[in-house]
Amino acid sequence: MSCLGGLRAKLGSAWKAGVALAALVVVAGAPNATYAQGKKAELKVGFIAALSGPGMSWGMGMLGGLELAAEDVNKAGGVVVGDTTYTIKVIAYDDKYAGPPAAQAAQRLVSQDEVKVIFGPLGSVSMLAIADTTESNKVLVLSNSYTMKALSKDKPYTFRLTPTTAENSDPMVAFIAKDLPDAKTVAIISPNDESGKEVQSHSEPAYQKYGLKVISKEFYERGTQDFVPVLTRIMAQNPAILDLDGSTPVDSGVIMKQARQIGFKGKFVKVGGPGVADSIKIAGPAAEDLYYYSPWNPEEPKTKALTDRFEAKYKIPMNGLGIFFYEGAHMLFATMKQTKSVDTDVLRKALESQKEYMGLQGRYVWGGAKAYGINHQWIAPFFVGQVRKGAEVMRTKIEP
Amino acid sequence: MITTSTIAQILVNGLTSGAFYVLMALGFTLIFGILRLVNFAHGEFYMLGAFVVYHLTTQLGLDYFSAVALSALVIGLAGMMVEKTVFAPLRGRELSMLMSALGLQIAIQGVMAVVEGVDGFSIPSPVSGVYRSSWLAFPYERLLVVGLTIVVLAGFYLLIKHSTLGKSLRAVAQDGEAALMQGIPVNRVYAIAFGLGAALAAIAGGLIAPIFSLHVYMGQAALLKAFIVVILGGLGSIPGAVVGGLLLGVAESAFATLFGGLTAEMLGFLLIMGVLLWKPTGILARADG
Amino acid sequence: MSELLSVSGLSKRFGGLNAVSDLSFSIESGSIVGLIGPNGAGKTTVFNLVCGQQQPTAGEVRFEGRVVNALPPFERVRLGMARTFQSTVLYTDSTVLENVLRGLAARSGPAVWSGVPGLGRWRAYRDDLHRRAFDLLDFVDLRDVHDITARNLPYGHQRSLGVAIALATSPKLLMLDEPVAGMNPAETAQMAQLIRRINQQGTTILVVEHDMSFVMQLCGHIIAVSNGRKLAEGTPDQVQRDPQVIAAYLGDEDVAA
Amino acid sequence: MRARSSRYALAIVIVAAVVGAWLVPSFVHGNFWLHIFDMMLINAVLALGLNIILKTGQVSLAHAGFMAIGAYASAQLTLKLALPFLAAFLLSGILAAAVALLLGRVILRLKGVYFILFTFALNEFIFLVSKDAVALTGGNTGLVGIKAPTLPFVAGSLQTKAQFYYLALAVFLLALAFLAALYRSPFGRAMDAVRESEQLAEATGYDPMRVKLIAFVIGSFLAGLGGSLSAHFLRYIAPFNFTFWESVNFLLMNIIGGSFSLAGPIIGALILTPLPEFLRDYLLWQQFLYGLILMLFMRFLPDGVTSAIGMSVRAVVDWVRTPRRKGAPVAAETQP
Repeated sequence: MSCLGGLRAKLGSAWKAGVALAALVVVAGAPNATYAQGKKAELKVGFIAALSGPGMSWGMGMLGGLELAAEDVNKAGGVVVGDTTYTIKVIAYDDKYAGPPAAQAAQRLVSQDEVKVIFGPLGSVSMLAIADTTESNKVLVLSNSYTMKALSKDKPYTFRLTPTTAENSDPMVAFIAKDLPDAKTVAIISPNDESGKEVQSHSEPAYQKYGLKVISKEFYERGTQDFVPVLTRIMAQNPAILDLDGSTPVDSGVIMKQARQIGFKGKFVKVGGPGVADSIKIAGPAAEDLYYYSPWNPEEPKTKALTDRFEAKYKIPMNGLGIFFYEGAHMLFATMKQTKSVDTDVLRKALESQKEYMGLQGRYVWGGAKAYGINHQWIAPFFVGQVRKGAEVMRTKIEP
Repeated sequence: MITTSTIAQILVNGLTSGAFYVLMALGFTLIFGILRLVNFAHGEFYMLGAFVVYHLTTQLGLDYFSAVALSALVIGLAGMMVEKTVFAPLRGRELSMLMSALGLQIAIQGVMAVVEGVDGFSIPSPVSGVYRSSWLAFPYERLLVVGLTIVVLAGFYLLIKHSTLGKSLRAVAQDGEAALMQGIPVNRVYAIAFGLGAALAAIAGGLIAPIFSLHVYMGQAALLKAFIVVILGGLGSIPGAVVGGLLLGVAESAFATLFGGLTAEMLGFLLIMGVLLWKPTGILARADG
Repeated sequence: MSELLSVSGLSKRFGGLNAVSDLSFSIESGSIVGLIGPNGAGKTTVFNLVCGQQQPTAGEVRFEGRVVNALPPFERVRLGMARTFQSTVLYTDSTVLENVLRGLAARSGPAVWSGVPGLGRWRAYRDDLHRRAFDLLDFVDLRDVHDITARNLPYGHQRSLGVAIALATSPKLLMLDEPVAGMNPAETAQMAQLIRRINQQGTTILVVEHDMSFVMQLCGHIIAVSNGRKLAEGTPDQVQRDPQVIAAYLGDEDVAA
Repeated sequence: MRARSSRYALAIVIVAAVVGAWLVPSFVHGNFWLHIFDMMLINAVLALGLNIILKTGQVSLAHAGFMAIGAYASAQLTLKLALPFLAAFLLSGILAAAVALLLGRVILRLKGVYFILFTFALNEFIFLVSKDAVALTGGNTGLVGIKAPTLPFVAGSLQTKAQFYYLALAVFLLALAFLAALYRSPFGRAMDAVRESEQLAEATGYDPMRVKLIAFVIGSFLAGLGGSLSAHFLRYIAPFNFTFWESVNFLLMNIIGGSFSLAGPIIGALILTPLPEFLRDYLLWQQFLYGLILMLFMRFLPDGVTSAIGMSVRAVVDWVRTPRRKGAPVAAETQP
């Protein structure tokens, strides 16, 4: 299968940023067949996400994280599992952010490519679409997605690497409530898509818990560009805080700019969804004082090294999902090494009993028993950032 | 909650989005009126126009207004070439032209996603600051859009009503064969009409880019609005596009502010389903519509 | 002879224009009636009102004594009122045979589901349809071009195919809208001959036509209209000598009504 | 008039195709390819549904909307009311047909482009409603845990792809047989007449509105059935499964296959369903290639693959039938 990296090279280096998608395999051109009798073997790892269409930048972030982790491991000679050392081969499929293609891709990975582990998918719709295929074939899934329905007791092989607002909003709102003691009213504006309603259902109770009253909840259709009418409606109740919820970085930037234009004086908060660089670029001064959820501290040396490496290779800025999939991949490979097995039942039990994992960012633990009935939600340290004069300033780090 | 200031704000907001809808619908209805083509790729010319302005201003440092003019010219010429290569051979076969327009839409999006990537960009607005009165806030950049739209409309009106090209456009719109019999180079007029429609969409893209953001998939939503406006106003009717655009702009603004964003989106469809059933040719359409 | 079609007080107003005003006439069963008048006299509007293409603003159209105003065209056809079109309207992409088959099937297949292929019954139905189609093609001598697509037929043949399709609905009244428009003398004579043969089979004919010599030779009864009103009615001789008709044709417009 | 010999040839081809289709699960073992075959059959049912609507000259961009009605109805009837699959399956088709009947009576008066634009708006409207009517459709994340189909005399549910294949094949063959009979019946001739010239059809006794309405209702009924099949096959549906682009896909299957014969939509479904799998390697250019293929087809093969095959088959048949026997008169015309 021609790898996309080669494709990009063929198209010439003068190419614009934002396209590079390299499924770079260190052991380039390794024969597809497993030549596993001896000590050497190849472990095929599946990946599904939106790699074309509007969700592409998130999907590429996830894939980049996974591939960089695979690259690290393969450079170090492979994953030693018992008496076999495996080199990792990533097989990535695009699901166009929709259910049926995701189900089809999962079917191909499971029965054609015979993978035992799948990273992704990105969206909740794809997540729910592949569950039947992966669970019935005991395939380990390490996903993103926002929906509460993703994890449950009857899905033993499904895990989630990215913490959702169910985990993040509470500590984050606690910090903001302390930081803005006189702000008492909040309005939430979110896209009418799978993330929208879910994220709102998490942040609202968090605000109430810390004494902030949610006075308006608004939705907009994906693709909306003129938010002024909806913002006029929100402004009528003049909230102290406007929560941008799960809006994409671009939409968030436009919302902040337009809100300031029609006279919003309060503070902006973005609880859900990483990636604030675009928002600052578009909103400019309007983004001042924006509190936002940041999966990493861009200035922290080890993180900086990773993001630079990502940008060097894929020519696009890295986003938060990349960090979780990089750390998640390393965590999985380490677990394989520790359990001396690639069997998904063994791995599943090992993950569930894993006390903690020390990654680049710090301590990761598995949680979510209360929210989902099963401890398959990875809870990661995260930062509450704030925009000060156009720069990203990390205000605090929140450990799980 | 309904105060005079909210009503004023609703009207002002509606005016801006209305202006944008008019520009989009104008090009679309021109192409339909003359080529009988439902141009599904119209949103992509709007997106291309915005990106050309983006590159001209940020990379080449051109000033905003000449960038918009140049972008309109470039996309207009590209439109003429597209008409000649893709649509001219399919003349008369309405379904084939419609499906080709769909293919063109996907193809342009595909190429741009590869070339530009899928992130959002933005252009510094040529005008900043907001006109604030006690009960109204109206950013100057939006006033600029309304102003430029009026200029474009006036220019377009003069072209259609008083120039020879305008006469031949109107002749072909009424009856291609009759126009041919009178020696009007119909094929060239078709190409010019398509180019003009594309240029109008590019201008809309250029005007809107600094206010909103631009990304490769922005064409889809804009096309949907153009559809709704053109059906409201009547397919192929120029005044219909103007009235329909403003009507939709103000109605959506009112609904969004009073009842929330989702009802505003639903409104567009209910309006056109109503109009299509009550008067299929639209409010102001010509009899032959 | 009984009265097949009667039109009384027929009017049609388009905005300010009175295309047809208070027109009354009747057509005897078995006759060939011509409807003549200068350009813009409202002939085609009368024609469309009678076959249901347009609704009158006033007045009644009766067929075999029954008011048909409210009936849409396809209902009137089922009563036996068939029509041809001024501009040739055919199933251009289908063969001549298929054009005629569709005319036959439309009329003879009352229920939509009749003839869902129960093989035996269906084959009989289909063979009978084909037999009648070929008979009809013989009648208008288009049999030897039966497998040519209508679009490729010469103009004269296209016009007679139009008539054949109307005949396929086995009409009692056949209304012809300028059947010989644009035809050369030979073709006109051939069409006149065809119309006489159709009439001999018992079909009443109503012809709207400009070609005076064609109409005068063919029709037993003439109705002349101008500006939407009836000028004169009678045998070809009577109408030809009627001063109002001459004036209307020779352009002296303001003849006292 | 088809010569007797070529009609036999056609019969043999059809029988061979059906037998071949029946044997697919026995020689295709990989679950992935069975998944593709199942999806082909579901898409074929929907493409056939659209074909009968196209046959009366009405181009609908709302076919995915009717599929959504069928899918959500079937899912909720089995999930909430615990109806057996077969009942829910038929009811979902009937519901979609009822909506078509209600709407059709009104919108089928619209001609050409206005009908297309209305169906475009209708599809978007159904998409918006399926996102917002959370109680009915589960909102954006749709409905999870739809049960696999169960049949009255068959033990257990059709869990595996192979078992489902036979259900999908049976539905497909029934739909195909019904349409084939309908197309050869007088109603088929009525549809062709209305498509080619509504004015002439009406002037010879057809009621165009009634013909178009019946075709629209049947087409939507099949779309509802297809929706139900897809819901119980994927066991999870969400609004994004039924967007405008899905309607375009079914239209494409008819056009690329050739909408003027029943073979067209089937061939279209066989080509388009696996196409994304072959474009996987050209990921970034996949969208561009899709658009380009569509434009090239419209330019060079507007009547679709079957017309091309049809022409070549007819050419072969004519070549075979031309008399090489010395002196034999060319059969003047073949009395059927």
